[in-house]
Amino acid sequence: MSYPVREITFSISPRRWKHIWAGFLSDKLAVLAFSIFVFYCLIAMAAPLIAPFDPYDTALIDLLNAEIAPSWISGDERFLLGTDAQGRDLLSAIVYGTRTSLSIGLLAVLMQASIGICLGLISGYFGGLLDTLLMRCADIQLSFSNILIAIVLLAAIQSIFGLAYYQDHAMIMLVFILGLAEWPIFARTVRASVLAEKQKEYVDAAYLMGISQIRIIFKHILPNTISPLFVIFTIQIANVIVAEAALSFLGLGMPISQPSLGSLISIGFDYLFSGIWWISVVPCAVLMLLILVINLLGDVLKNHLNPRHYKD
Amino acid sequence: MKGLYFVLTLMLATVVSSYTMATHATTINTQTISTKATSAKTIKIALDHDPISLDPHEQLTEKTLQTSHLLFDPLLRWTQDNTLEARLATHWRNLDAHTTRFFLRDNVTFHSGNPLTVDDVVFTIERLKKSPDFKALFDNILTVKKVDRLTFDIVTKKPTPLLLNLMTYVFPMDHQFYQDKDRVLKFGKSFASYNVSGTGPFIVTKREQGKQIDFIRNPNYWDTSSKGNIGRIELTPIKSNSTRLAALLSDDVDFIHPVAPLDTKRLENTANIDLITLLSSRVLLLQLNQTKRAEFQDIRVRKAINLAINQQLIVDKVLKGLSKAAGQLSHEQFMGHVEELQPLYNLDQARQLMQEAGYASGFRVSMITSYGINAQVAQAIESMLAKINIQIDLKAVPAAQYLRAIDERSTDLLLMSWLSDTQDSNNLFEFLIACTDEKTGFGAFNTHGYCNPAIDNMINAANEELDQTKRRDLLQTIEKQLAADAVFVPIAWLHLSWAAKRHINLHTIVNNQNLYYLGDTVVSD
Amino acid sequence: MFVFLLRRLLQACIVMLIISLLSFVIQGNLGDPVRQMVGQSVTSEEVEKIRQEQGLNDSFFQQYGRYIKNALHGDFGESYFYKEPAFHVIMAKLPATIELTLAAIILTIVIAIPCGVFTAIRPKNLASHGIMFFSTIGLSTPIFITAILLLYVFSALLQWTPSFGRGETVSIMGLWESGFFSLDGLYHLILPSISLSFILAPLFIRLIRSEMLEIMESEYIKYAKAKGLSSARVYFIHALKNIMLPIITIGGIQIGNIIAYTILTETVFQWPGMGSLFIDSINRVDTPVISAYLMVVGVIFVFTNTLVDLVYGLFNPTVKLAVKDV
Amino acid sequence: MKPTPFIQICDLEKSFPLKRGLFAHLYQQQGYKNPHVHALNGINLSIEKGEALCVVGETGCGKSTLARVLMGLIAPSKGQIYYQGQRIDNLTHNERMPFRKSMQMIFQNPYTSLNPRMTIFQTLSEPVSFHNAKLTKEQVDDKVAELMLSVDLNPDLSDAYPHEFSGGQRQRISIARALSVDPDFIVADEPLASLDVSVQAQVLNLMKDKQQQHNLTYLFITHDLTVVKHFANRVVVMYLGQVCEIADANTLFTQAKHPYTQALISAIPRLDNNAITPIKLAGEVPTPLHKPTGCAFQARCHYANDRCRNEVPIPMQIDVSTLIACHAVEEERL
Amino acid sequence: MALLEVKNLNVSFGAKHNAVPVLFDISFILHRRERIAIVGESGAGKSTLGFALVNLLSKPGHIHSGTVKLDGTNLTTLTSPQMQKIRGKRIAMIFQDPMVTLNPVITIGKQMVEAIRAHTSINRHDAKKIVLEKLAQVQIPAPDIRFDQYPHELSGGMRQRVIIATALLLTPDIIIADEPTTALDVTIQAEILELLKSMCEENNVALILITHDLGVVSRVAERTMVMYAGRIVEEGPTLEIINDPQHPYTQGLLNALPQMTLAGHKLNQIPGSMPSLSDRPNGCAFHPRCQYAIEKCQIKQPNYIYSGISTVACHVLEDMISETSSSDSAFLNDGKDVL
Repeated sequence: MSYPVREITFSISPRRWKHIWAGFLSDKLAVLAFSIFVFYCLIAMAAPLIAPFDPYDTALIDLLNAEIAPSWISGDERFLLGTDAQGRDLLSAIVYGTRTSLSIGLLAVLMQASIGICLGLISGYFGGLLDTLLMRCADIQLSFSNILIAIVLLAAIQSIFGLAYYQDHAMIMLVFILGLAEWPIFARTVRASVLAEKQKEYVDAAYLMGISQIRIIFKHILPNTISPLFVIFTIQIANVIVAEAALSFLGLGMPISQPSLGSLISIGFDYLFSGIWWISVVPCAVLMLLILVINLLGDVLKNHLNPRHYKD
Repeated sequence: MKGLYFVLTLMLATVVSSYTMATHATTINTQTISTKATSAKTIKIALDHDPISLDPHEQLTEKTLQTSHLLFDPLLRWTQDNTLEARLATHWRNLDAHTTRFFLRDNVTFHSGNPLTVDDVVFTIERLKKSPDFKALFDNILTVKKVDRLTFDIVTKKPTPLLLNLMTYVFPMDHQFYQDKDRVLKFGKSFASYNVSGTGPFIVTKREQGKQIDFIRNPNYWDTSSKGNIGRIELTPIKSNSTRLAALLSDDVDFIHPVAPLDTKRLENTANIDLITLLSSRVLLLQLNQTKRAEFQDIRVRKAINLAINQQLIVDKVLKGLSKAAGQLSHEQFMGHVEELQPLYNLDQARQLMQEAGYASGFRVSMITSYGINAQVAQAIESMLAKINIQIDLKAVPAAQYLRAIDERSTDLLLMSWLSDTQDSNNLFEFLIACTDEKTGFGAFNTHGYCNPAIDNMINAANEELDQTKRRDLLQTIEKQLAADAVFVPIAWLHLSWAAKRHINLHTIVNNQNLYYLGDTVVSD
Repeated sequence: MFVFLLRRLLQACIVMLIISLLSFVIQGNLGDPVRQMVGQSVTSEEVEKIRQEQGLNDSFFQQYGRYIKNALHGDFGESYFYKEPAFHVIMAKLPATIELTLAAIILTIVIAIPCGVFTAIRPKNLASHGIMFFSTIGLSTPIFITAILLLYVFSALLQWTPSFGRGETVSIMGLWESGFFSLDGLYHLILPSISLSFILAPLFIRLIRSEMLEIMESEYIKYAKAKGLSSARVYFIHALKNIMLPIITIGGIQIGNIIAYTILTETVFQWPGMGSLFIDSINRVDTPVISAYLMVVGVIFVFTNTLVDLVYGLFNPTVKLAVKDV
Repeated sequence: MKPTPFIQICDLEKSFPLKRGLFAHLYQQQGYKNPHVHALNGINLSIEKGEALCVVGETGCGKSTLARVLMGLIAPSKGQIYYQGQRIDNLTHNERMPFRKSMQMIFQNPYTSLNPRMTIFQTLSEPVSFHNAKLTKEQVDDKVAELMLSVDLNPDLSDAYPHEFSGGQRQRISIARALSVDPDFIVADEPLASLDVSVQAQVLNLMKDKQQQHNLTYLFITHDLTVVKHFANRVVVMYLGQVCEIADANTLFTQAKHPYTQALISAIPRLDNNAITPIKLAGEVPTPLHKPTGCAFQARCHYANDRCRNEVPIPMQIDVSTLIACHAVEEERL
Repeated sequence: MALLEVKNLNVSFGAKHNAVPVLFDISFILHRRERIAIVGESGAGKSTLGFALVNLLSKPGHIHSGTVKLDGTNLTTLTSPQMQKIRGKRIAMIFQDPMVTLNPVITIGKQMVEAIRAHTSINRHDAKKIVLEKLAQVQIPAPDIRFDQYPHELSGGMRQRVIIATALLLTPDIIIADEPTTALDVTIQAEILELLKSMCEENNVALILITHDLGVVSRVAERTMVMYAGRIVEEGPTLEIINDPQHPYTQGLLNALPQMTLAGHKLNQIPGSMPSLSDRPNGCAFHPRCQYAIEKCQIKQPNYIYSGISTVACHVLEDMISETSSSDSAFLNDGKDVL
C-alpha cells in the first residue's frame, strides 16, 4: 500500500543576506549611519578631488593665512572651515586626515583579521599543543591594551629601524603595529567558532568524504565563522582609529607633516584655551562622528547577524 | 578559599606599602623650622618640569639655577635690567689681568648653622671644576687663593673679561656639611642631590620628585633688608600646557611658567591674572648642514634660504608677536650685536639666487626639530622654503633623540635654540660657530659644518680681551662675517612668559634669564 | 589549587621574559639618556665618560645579561631621573593609579549594573533608548577628548573641580598614601575617575544588556517566572548571578585597557600615577623605569587574571580549580 | 572455519584523557597518571554483509564513540578493525581514502550535518566530483539530480540552502550525500532522534528501500527500541562501553536474557499494552568516569551478587546468534 | 465546576498589524485530579499553549482573544502581580530539559525554598523542612546533601525529580508538564512518568501533559488532545483515540509508529512535514498532506464534530457522518459544546 507521493509545498524563506538587508533598511538609524559612513569613505577615496588644497604641498601653505576662522565667521570664502596655525586649509587637512585615519583603520584591521583568522582556524581545528601556545600568547597579548602594546611595538620598531625611517613610513608602520596589536580578538573569536563548528557533523561528513583538511578548514568551516567577524571587523576599525588617535595624541603616531585626525586633534588641543577653537573642535567632531557611525554600524550588524534574531 | 584571598590581598598590600615607605624615607626632611613672619604668604607654582636634583652642580639648566637661587645665594646675581648685583660677595677688585680679589659678606650662616667663610667658596669652585656640566665654564680658573676668612683671590689662566658673569654661577656650599659627600653624580643618588645646606632664603621641607617640592622661608636668612614675605612655596611640575593653564585658571596654582604663545591672548583678557612676557637672549636659528649637503656649500643657496624665510611673519603668526625677529645671533644687550644686521626677506631675489646656483627646480632635504613651539616654527619654515622649491621632510622628535641627531649631525636642516651661559655673544660663537673640537668642546653644536679658522682665532682673542672696545669690535666682526657668509638662518630671539595671580606682583620678580628671586618677592594681600 | 597557582607562576615567568626582552630592545635605542642628563655646554668627552661609567657602551648581550642578572635579584636598574631604583619609583606611584582605577571601577559598577539591567528588561522604554544612545556616544569618544573636555568645562570654565594632581593624601598606618580619606583627595578624584568611567561604563552597560537579554530567554528564567517569583528576584538574583560570569571574564580582560586608559587620563589630569610616569619616562628616555613599568604591568596582569579566575570559580559552581592530584 | 566477516571489530577500546593542555601533557610525561574516561571497553563485534545491525543503549554507553571509531573520525586506544579482512584502524587520512568510498555515515542531527553555507548542489556535488575526477560538469549535474530524485526530492531545489528545508528533508539530503559515493556500508548514528514521528517513518522507509536497492549493510545506532524491532536483523545492547548482549532481533524482543535488556524492553512506552510495568532499576546511572567495579551494570541490577560486584563478566555464546555477558545468566540464576 | 476552562483561546505572535496567529480557537476543560495530554509534533503549538495558560508567552507572543478560567477566575485579564500569585502556587510547571531548567549558579535547596517563600510567609527553616520532605517524597536519596548541591552535581533523572518536587511544594491544583521525559533515557523516562503519575494521584493534582510521544500519553493521560498546526484536531479518551483514531492526521501519526507495523514491512508515512506557523495553508491546515482531502478542505476550517469516539475537526469525517447517520444530527451538534 502506498500513498500518492505529493511534492510537499514549503516556503523558501528569504535568503540570509536578503533578510539582513531588509532588516537593515527598515532600521532608520542604521541607514543613516551607513550613509554617513559611505560618505566618509567617499571623501577619503576622493580626497585629492574634494579637498580645495593639497595639505601636503607645503608650497600652497602661507603663514599669512594662519588662524583664519571658519568662513561663516570670518567671511573668508577660501577656507570653509578656517585655517590652522600654519595657514593650512583645515577642510583639506581634515579630508586628508580622514583618509589617513580610515586607511590605517581599514588596513590594520585587515591585517588583524588575516593573522587572527589564520591562527584562529589553525588553533581551533588542530588543537593540541599549538593551540595551547597560540591561545596563551593571545591571552597575554589581549590582557595588555592595544595602545600599550602599540607603544611598546612603536618603540621597538623605532629603535630597530630608526626614527627617520619610521617617520618616512609612518603609515605602513602604524598599520603594521596596530595590526599586530589586536589579532587575538579575531583569533579567539574564530577559534571559538571553529571549535563550535568542528563539533557539527557536517565537518565529520566532509572528512569522511575524504576531503583534505585544508579544504575543510577554508571551504567548509571558514564561511561559517565569518558572520561574527563582520561585527568585530567593524568595531575594530573604530578601535584602531581611536588607538591611532591616542598614539598621535601622545605624540607617537603620524608625523606632523602628514596629520591623521588624531594628530590634528593633538595639535589642536594646544589651541583649546586660545580662542582658536576650530582647530581642535572640528577634527574632534569629525573623529567622534566617524567612530560613532562605525560603532552604530557594528551594533546594527550585531543585531542582524545574531543567530537569536535570525533562526537558521 | 576565602583565607587565601585574604592572604593574597595582604601580600599585595605589604609589597606596595613597603615600597611606599621606602620612598618616603628618601624624601628630604630637613629640620622643620617654623616661620616667624606672621604676614608670610604661601604661593603655589606650576612649572613645566621640576629640577632633577638639589645639587646646584649636577646639571647646568635653568631649572637648576632657579632652584639654586631659592636654596643658595650666588656671589653675584643678575638684576632685572641685566646688570650685576652684589650678593654674598660685597665688593671686588682686579689685582692684575689674571687675578681678581673678592670680599665676602660677613655674618652669613648656612641652613646648618655653619658660618660662611672663604673655605666654602674654595670648596665650591673646586667642586664646580669637577662637575661635567660646569667644567668647561670654569676651566679658565687656575686657583682660588684664600687671603683671610672673608677675602679670596681668583687666579685665571688667561685674562678673563667675563669673570664676573661667571661668578653668578658660584653658589657657595657648606663645605663642612658636604665634606666627603661631595661627589657630583649624574646617575644614582648622591648626597648633594638630596640634602642641602645653603645660605638661601628657602629650605626644602618635602620633595617628591616629579610631583611636588615644598619650601619654607629660612628664618635665619642674612638679607634682613629684603622685604620678601613668601613663607611657603609649593612647586608642582605640570607638563601639559593646557593642564598648567587650567590649573591657574581654576585657582589651583598662583603662578605658572611657561605660557604657550597661543594662550597669551586669552590671558591678557583675564581679570586678576598678570601675564608677563620678556624677550630673552635665547636665539632660535636654522642650521644648514654643509657637510652633508653639497647644495649648502653654495653661498647663493644659503643666501636664498635666508631671503626666503620671513622671520617677522613667523614671529607675528607663530610666536604671536612676543618674540623678536633676528638677523644675527647676538641679542641687542650683547656686545656682539650689530644694529644693521636685520632679518632679510625677499622671495623674488631668493628664487633668482636659486636659479643662479642652478637649483631652480629645488631639491629635497631632511629636517629635525624637537616638539613644542619649535615644531610649529619648523612647519612654517617648511612652507616658506617650499616656495623656492626646497622640499623638506620634517620630523619632530622627543628631546633625547633630538640631541642624538645633533651629536650625530644626521640631519640636513636643524632648528635649534641657544641661550648664552655667560650673557655674552662669545658663548654663542664658541658652541655654534667654532670648528668642532672634541677636546675643548668648541663647536659642539656646530651642525652646519662651517669652519673658519679666522673666526676661531677671533673667538679665542675675544675670550682674553679685557679692553671692552676691542672686544666689541672682535665680536661684531664675527657677527658681520657670519652674516656675509649666510652660515645659518637666525630666526628670532625667543620670549619668556609667565602668568600669575595679580597679587603675586609677578612683574617685580622675573628677569629675562628666566630667573626669579622669590626670596625678595613681596606678595600683596 | 596548587597546580593552578603553579601554572599561573609559569605563565608569569613567560610573560616577564617576553617583556624583559622587549623592554630591553627598546632600551638604549629610544634616545640617549646621557645627553638628557647633562647641560648644553658639555664636551662630548665628558659625555663619553659618563656613558662608559654607566656601561652603556657594552654590547647588547652583555647589557642584557647584566639586566637579567640584576632583575633576578629584584633590581630593575636605577631611574636616571629619580636616582632611585626604578621599581621603587613605580611602587611609589602605584597607590595613586590603583585608587584612580578603583574609583573608576566603583563608579562604573554603580552606573553600569542598574542601567544595563534596566535597558535589558525595558528595551522599548524611552529611558532605555536614552541610555543606549549615551552609551554609544561614550563608547565613541576617545578618552583623551573626554578628559580634556571635562577639564575645560569643569575646571577652567566653571571652576568647580580641581584641575590636576591628587590633592591632599592621608597616610594610612604609614603603609599607603591615600586620597580616599580626605575631602580634598576625593575632590581631586572626581574628574579623572569620571573620565575613566566614561569609557568603561558604556562598555559594561552594553555587555550587561546583551548578556541579560540572552539570559532572559533561557529556560531557567522562564522556570523561575513559572515558579511565581517576583520580577525583582528573577532579574537581580537569577539573571544577574548568571551574567556575573561573562562580566568577570570581560572585566578581567579590561584590566589591560584600564591600565592603558590611565596613561591617557593621568597625562591630561597630571595624576601622579604610573601612567603619567610611563609617558614621562618615555619622553625622558628613562629606560629602567619603562622596563620596570612594563614588568609591573605584567605582574598586575597575571595577578588580576588569577584573581579573576578565582572569583570566577566562586561564582561558577561548575568550575573546580582544586583538581586533586591522583 | 568461518568466512571472513564483512566488518570485524576486535577488542576495541577508546579512552579520553580527562585533562588536556600543556600541563596535562607534561604531567603525563613525568609518569603521573592522567585519569581517563573509558568510552569503549573491549568491544568485539562482527557485521555480516547485507545485514542491519542495530546498536542500542542509553546516553553515554559509547555507541556513538563506536561509530566514530569505526569510521576513523577518532583513533581507537586499542584494538583492531577489519574491513573485508583488511585492517583499517591504523591508516592515515590518505591511506584510508580507498575505504571512504565504501563506508559512509549518516548523522544524528540534520540541522548540523549539512553545511549551512553550501547549497544542496554544492554539498552533493563535492564528493561526487572529488571521487570521480573524470566526470564532466554535465555528468556531475546529472548525478546530483539523480541522487536527489532517489531520495524523493525535487532536483529543482538543488540551489537552495539547508535552512530552507525541513528536518526530514535534510535527513534525506544526508542520505543522498552518503549514497553519492556508492558505499557498501553505512553507519547511521541516531538518524531519527531529532525527527518527528511522521517524518521518522519517511526516513526509515527510505533507508530500508536503499538497503534493498544497493545491497547496503547498516550499522544503525539508536536508543529507540521500537525502531530496532522494526529495522534490525541483529541487535547489540551496550552498557557503559561494554556489550551486554548480542542477539537476533526476534530473539531479543521475545526472550531477552540480560537483566539490562529486559529492563530496556519493559520500559518501551507502548500504545497497546499497558499491562507491562517497567522494570525499575536500582540506584543511579553511573557515568563512565565513576565506573563501578565488576560488571558495569551491577549497581543497578536486582540480580547482582558478590561475583558480579568483583568480576567483569565475559561474553558468552548462548546459541548461534546470541551472545551474553552476565554472571547471572551464566550461573543460570536467571 | 471545571477546574480549568479554556475557551476560544487565540494566540498570536508579533505586533498588531502583522500578527501571525499561532493558536486557533483552543477550547477544553480540565477537571480536578484529571490527567490530560496534549499531543503533537514539533511546531504544533503545544508548548505555546502550555505557556499561554499561565500567561508566560515569550515576547512577541500574546493572547489575542479567548479566556482561561481557573475556578471561574479569568487568568487572561489578571495583572502580572496577580498572575504571579497563581504561578507556582496554583499552577506549577515542569519543563522539558532538566539540564537547563534549574539555575546553574544557585543551589537546589535555595531554588526550592525561594519557591515556597515567594507565596507563603513560611520562614527559611520551616521551608527547608518542607523541601527535604518533598525531596524524600520523590525518592531522592540523601535529600539533606542534595539540598546544598548545585544542579550540575545531579544526574538528569535526579534533576527532573527535583523539578517535580518543586512543582509539588505548594500542592498546586494543576501541573503543566512540558515534555518532561524527552531528554531522559528510556529506563529513567519510565520511572519519572510513574513518579509523576503517582504524585499527581497522591496529591490530588490535575496534570496537563504536553508530549509528542503517544506511548507516554497512553501510560499517563486519561484524555488526549491531538494538535496540528496550532489547532486541536481531535480530542477524546486516550485509549479510544489510540485504538480507533478518527482524524486522518491522528491515524497517520499512529500508523507511522514502528510498533504498529509488522517488522520488516514498510512503515506508513505521512508525506511532507508540518507547515511552519507563519505560512499555514488555508482551510484545514492538514489538507496538503491528507490523502482524503476534498475541495472543501482547502477553503474552510472544519468545525468540531463528535464522531462517537472523539471530537474531531475534519470535513471528510463530517460528510461521512452526515451521510451515514443524518438522523442522529442532534448528537453531532453536541460536538462543539463538549469542548
